[in-house]
Amino acid sequence: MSWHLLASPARFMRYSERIRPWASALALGAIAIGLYQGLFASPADYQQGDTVRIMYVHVPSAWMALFCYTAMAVSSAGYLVWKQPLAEIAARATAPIGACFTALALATGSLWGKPMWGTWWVWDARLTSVLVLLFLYLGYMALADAFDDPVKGGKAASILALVGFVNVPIVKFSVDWWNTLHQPVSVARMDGPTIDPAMLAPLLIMAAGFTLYYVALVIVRMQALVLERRVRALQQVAAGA
Amino acid sequence: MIGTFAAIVGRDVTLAVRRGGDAATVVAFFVVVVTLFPFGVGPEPNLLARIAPGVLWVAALLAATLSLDRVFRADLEDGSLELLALAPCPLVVTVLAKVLAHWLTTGLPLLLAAPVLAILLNLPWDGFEALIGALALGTPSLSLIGAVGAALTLGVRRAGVLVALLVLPLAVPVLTFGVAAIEAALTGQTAAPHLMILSGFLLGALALAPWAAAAAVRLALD
Amino acid sequence: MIGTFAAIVGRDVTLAVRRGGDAATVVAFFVVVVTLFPFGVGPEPNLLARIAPGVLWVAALLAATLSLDRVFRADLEDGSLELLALAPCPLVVTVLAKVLAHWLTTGLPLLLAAPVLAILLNLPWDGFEALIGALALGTPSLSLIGAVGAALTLGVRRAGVLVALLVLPLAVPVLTFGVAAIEAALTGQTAAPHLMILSGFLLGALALAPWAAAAAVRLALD
Amino acid sequence: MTARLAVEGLACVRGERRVFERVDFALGAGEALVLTGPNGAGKSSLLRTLAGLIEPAAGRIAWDGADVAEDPEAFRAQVQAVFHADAVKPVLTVAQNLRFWARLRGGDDARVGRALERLGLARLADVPGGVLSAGQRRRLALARLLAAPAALWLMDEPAVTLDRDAVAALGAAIADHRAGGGLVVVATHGDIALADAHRLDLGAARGAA
Amino acid sequence: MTARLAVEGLACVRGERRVFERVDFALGAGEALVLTGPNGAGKSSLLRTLAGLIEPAAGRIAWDGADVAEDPEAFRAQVQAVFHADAVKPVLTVAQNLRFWARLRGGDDARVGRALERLGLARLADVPGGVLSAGQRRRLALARLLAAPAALWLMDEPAVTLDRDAVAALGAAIADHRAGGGLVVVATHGDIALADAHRLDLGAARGAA
Ligand code: HEM
Ligand SMILES: Nc1ncnc2c1ncn2[C@@H]1O[C@H](COP(=O)(O)OP(=O)(O)OP(=O)(O)O)[C@@H](O)[C@H]1O
Ligand SMILES: Nc1ncnc2c1ncn2[C@@H]1O[C@H](COP(=O)(O)OP(=O)(O)OP(=O)(O)O)[C@@H](O)[C@H]1O
Ligand SMILES: [Mg+2]
Ligand SMILES: [Mg+2]
Repeated sequence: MSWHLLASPARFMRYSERIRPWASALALGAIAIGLYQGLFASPADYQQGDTVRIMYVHVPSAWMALFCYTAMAVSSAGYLVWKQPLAEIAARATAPIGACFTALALATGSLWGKPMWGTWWVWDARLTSVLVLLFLYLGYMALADAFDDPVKGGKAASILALVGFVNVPIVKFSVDWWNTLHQPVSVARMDGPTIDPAMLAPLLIMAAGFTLYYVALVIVRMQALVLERRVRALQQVAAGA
Repeated sequence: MIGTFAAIVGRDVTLAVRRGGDAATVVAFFVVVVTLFPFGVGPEPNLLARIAPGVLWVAALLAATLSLDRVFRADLEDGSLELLALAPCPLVVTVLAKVLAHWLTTGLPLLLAAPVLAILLNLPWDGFEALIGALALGTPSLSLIGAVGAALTLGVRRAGVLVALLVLPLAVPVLTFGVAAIEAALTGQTAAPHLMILSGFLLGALALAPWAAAAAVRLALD
Repeated sequence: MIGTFAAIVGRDVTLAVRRGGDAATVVAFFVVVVTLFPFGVGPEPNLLARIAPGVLWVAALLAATLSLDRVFRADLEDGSLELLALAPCPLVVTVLAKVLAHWLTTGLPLLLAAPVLAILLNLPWDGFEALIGALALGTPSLSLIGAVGAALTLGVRRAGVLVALLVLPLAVPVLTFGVAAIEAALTGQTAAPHLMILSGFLLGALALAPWAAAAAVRLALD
Repeated sequence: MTARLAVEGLACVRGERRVFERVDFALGAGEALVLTGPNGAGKSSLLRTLAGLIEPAAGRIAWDGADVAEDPEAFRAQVQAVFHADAVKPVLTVAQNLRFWARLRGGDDARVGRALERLGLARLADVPGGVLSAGQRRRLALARLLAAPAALWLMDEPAVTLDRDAVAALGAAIADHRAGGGLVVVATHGDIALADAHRLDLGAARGAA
Repeated sequence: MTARLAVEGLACVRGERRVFERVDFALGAGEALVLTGPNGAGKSSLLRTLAGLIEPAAGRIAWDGADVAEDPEAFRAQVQAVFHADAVKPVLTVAQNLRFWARLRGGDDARVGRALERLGLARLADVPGGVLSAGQRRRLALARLLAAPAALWLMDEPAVTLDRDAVAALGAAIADHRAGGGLVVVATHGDIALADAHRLDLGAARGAA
């Protein structure tokens, strides 16, 4: 999606309002189907039994955690380079959503870890880097809100988002670079997925559902931020400043 | 530009040495943190040796994190930072000079103190080479990352928490690989791959951090 | 006088909370230091449990030492300290208020955070009571001792080393008995004698430290 | 009229260097003293000595006839001071900044409000101290004097960075204070004029050059 | 005479608040501009914008016809500034303080010596910055301007806390600078007079009150 298309907040409000209901509806549908298939229709794993079903939440949320950070970094770059205020709003809107997905991935991962590895938590590269990812989200949000001047806050936080992006490839490739308890990539592989299609289908549906959910949510938050900014501008005019 | 760079490094080092608040503290701090452990954990040689790499690295990380904040902030508060930003050289150069000065007054002394402290903690001889190599590669990264955090929080109300929150996630990899390098050496493996990663990290930080920090400093001067 | 005391405590707490530089940082710092250890030392639960009391105490000591410096210094630099010294109440009261505010924003949060971190470090349940008791008695002493160091170094050039040199020898007993209390509890003995010693230490610090700190502040205002 | 503040043979040494010596003066209720002298003459040092921040190398300071060294707290309750530094905390709002100092010396919120009003800061009451301009910060420092009662005002170049309106407001505040029996000691390079004030020139003896 | 410094339609926003807008002026070699206005009018903000510390919300600044945003480093090489803060390090001596700033902009030790001489600080050269009186510190800040060459001087209330001698020295330094083709922009509340200077009043529109 080109930022120029939606460059002005007014135009953004118009287009986004058209996309939002569709995204919400499709997200709900996909998640419903994905959950049904994942939790009831798909086979249990021959090793893991029913605990494997955590996967249908864990994996998509982990993907979304990475996706959201990437989106945030790209928007931040857009803001810093092209001074496009909407890009900063998009990044700000994405941060808490990404943080939630990260937290969800951590929580489901821990839940899964107890039966699989016999412990809630180990300090290995994958888990640690995901925790770092969560801290980065939190740091971004804290920094953006810490300034009295929201414009400054936005700029500072954008710089941080870009710096923190180095962590994304680390999360992604940590399982390849270090041998850890966590299992290596089995879906997005060069030589094709190594996962049973009966599990792959609901997984992908869930992933699509999560993505659409993100789109719907980010639009709502962006609209709120745009409105907030307008209100502040009006207040400023009213205060005669 | 090289003249400017040297001038800033020289001044910051002088200030750190004179003021003490920054330079000698760091070593004192480092020494104290490390020597506190035998008190805190008990003097069992094996246990100390076991935790030595971790203690040394955590202490180094803390020393770096705690000291850079002041370098920028003191200059911001007394008006020096705006004059530095007005100097006819790119702000990145200034930032890099400040980072170098910071490293010279924290990382380097730390590097020199580390072997002594390692003896104190009973670290086996096998680990010394890796310890020094890892610190030599890791401490500059810490200074660089710390500079970004310090600069980003210059304009902020709740600076303190933020610095920790911003810097430490980024510093954790340095810590983990620094420790891993030493432990590899202790268990008879080669520390090389870990040191390679630390070098990669340093190069990455060197390429990114000064720009980010310079941008953040500009923001604070507004 | 009580009004003045309350006003200063209130202000310092507000400032610490607002600025963050001191209050929340300390907890963040404490949490971070403690969580760094699993990274640094490795995640073996037994090892972590073994070093838990030491780590918690060292982290507490560092948090206290590193944070009081700013309280006096910020007020010195912006001219507030001289106005405080001009207030119609003895400077000791002011110093005591500042120490209390410091403890409220460092010692207390630390005390609250300690149990959580102790869980993270796998400290056995037996040690919790002693941990909290020891910290409750020990952290005020650390704030008091820290205040003397901070005040003494206000006017001094080579502050850093001095603070460390002055404060830490005095703080080491707190550390040793604090750890001893926990370890006594862990090995099924009673922590009471250690806690008694910590109380005695606190009383001594309370009687001496504010006067020393007040005298040192006067010196710096000259 | 007997002197409330009496200074005799005062001398000040800073860093092993004698800044001034044999300073004598006496001020009765409602009187003002203007300190002049080149940079480094010792005006600030004298004010800080009067405030009790610097111990005099010689001489005595008496308040209502009693040596202030005997009961410094009682004397300090009578004194308010504005030095070179503004003591404005950037993270507290203007009103919070002022309220703290007022509370410290028994001023109340109504008084704080009036002080802000008088120095033209009422509209900025809820703005954080960090965004004030230099002159606004100085106004806030001066507002402290009005926010709590004190008989003796010590002012070190109070008009620095103030605009014309603020200088006028300051002049009026000083006049009111004196009319109410207050004493004022001001160090200045001449940017503020006081009606029939005593003058003390700390001399060009050891100027900056 | 063509304008060396030309400013068109400059506007400044601080913390989402418009401090000034549509500021235009042009200065040729040897010319001076005096900025006036009540506390909080935006004098300091304008100077900081000229220095490139604040990004203009609108408008452009041109030096010798070229927009300064295109090559900020080249422009900065032409500019020296004295703001409200003195940037004096207490632990360095007066000479060390000055030498650092001079070195940063290609001034040499001889020049540093002359600058100290001229502002009456020569006798204090080896004194640490921390013991200077307020006016001595301000003199040191001003000495920076003389210690290294620059075409444009930006000065924010330079005469604050200076005594009469120092104000005269400052006036003479500015006159010399202008005679040599230098430009000056000064913000002041009237304590410093410049021969045939342009004036810009930042207006009472949004005073402090
Ligand atoms: C708190 C602990 C955990 C965290 C933080 C975590 C994190 C992640 C992340 C970030 C991914 C996405 C990787 C990518 O896109 O390449 C992922 C994928 C995955 N995780 Fe976890 N995980 C945790 C625990 C577990 C456990 C206990 C299991 C099961 C034994 C598990 C199984 C998987 C699987 C099967 C994938 C999909 C791999 C792929 O196909 O790419 N995870 N996890
Ligand atoms: N960082 C900031 N954020 C928001 N507002 C600010 C900031 N700095 C200054 N201001 C506001 O901008 C206005 C202009 O300030 P400026 O310092 O430019 O005034 P000035 O004309 O220099 O005043 P003075 O004569 O008091 O020095 C003031 O009202 C001030 O409160
Ligand atoms: N802490 C100190 N230690 C040693 N000497 C000092 C100290 N503070 C000030 N001085 C010296 O004492 C002298 C008097 O300083 P003081 O600040 O009283 O001057 P002043 O009259 O207020 O000057 P100004 O007009 O510049 O404010 C100066 O020469 C100064 O260098
Ligand atoms: Mg003075
Ligand atoms: Mg100004």
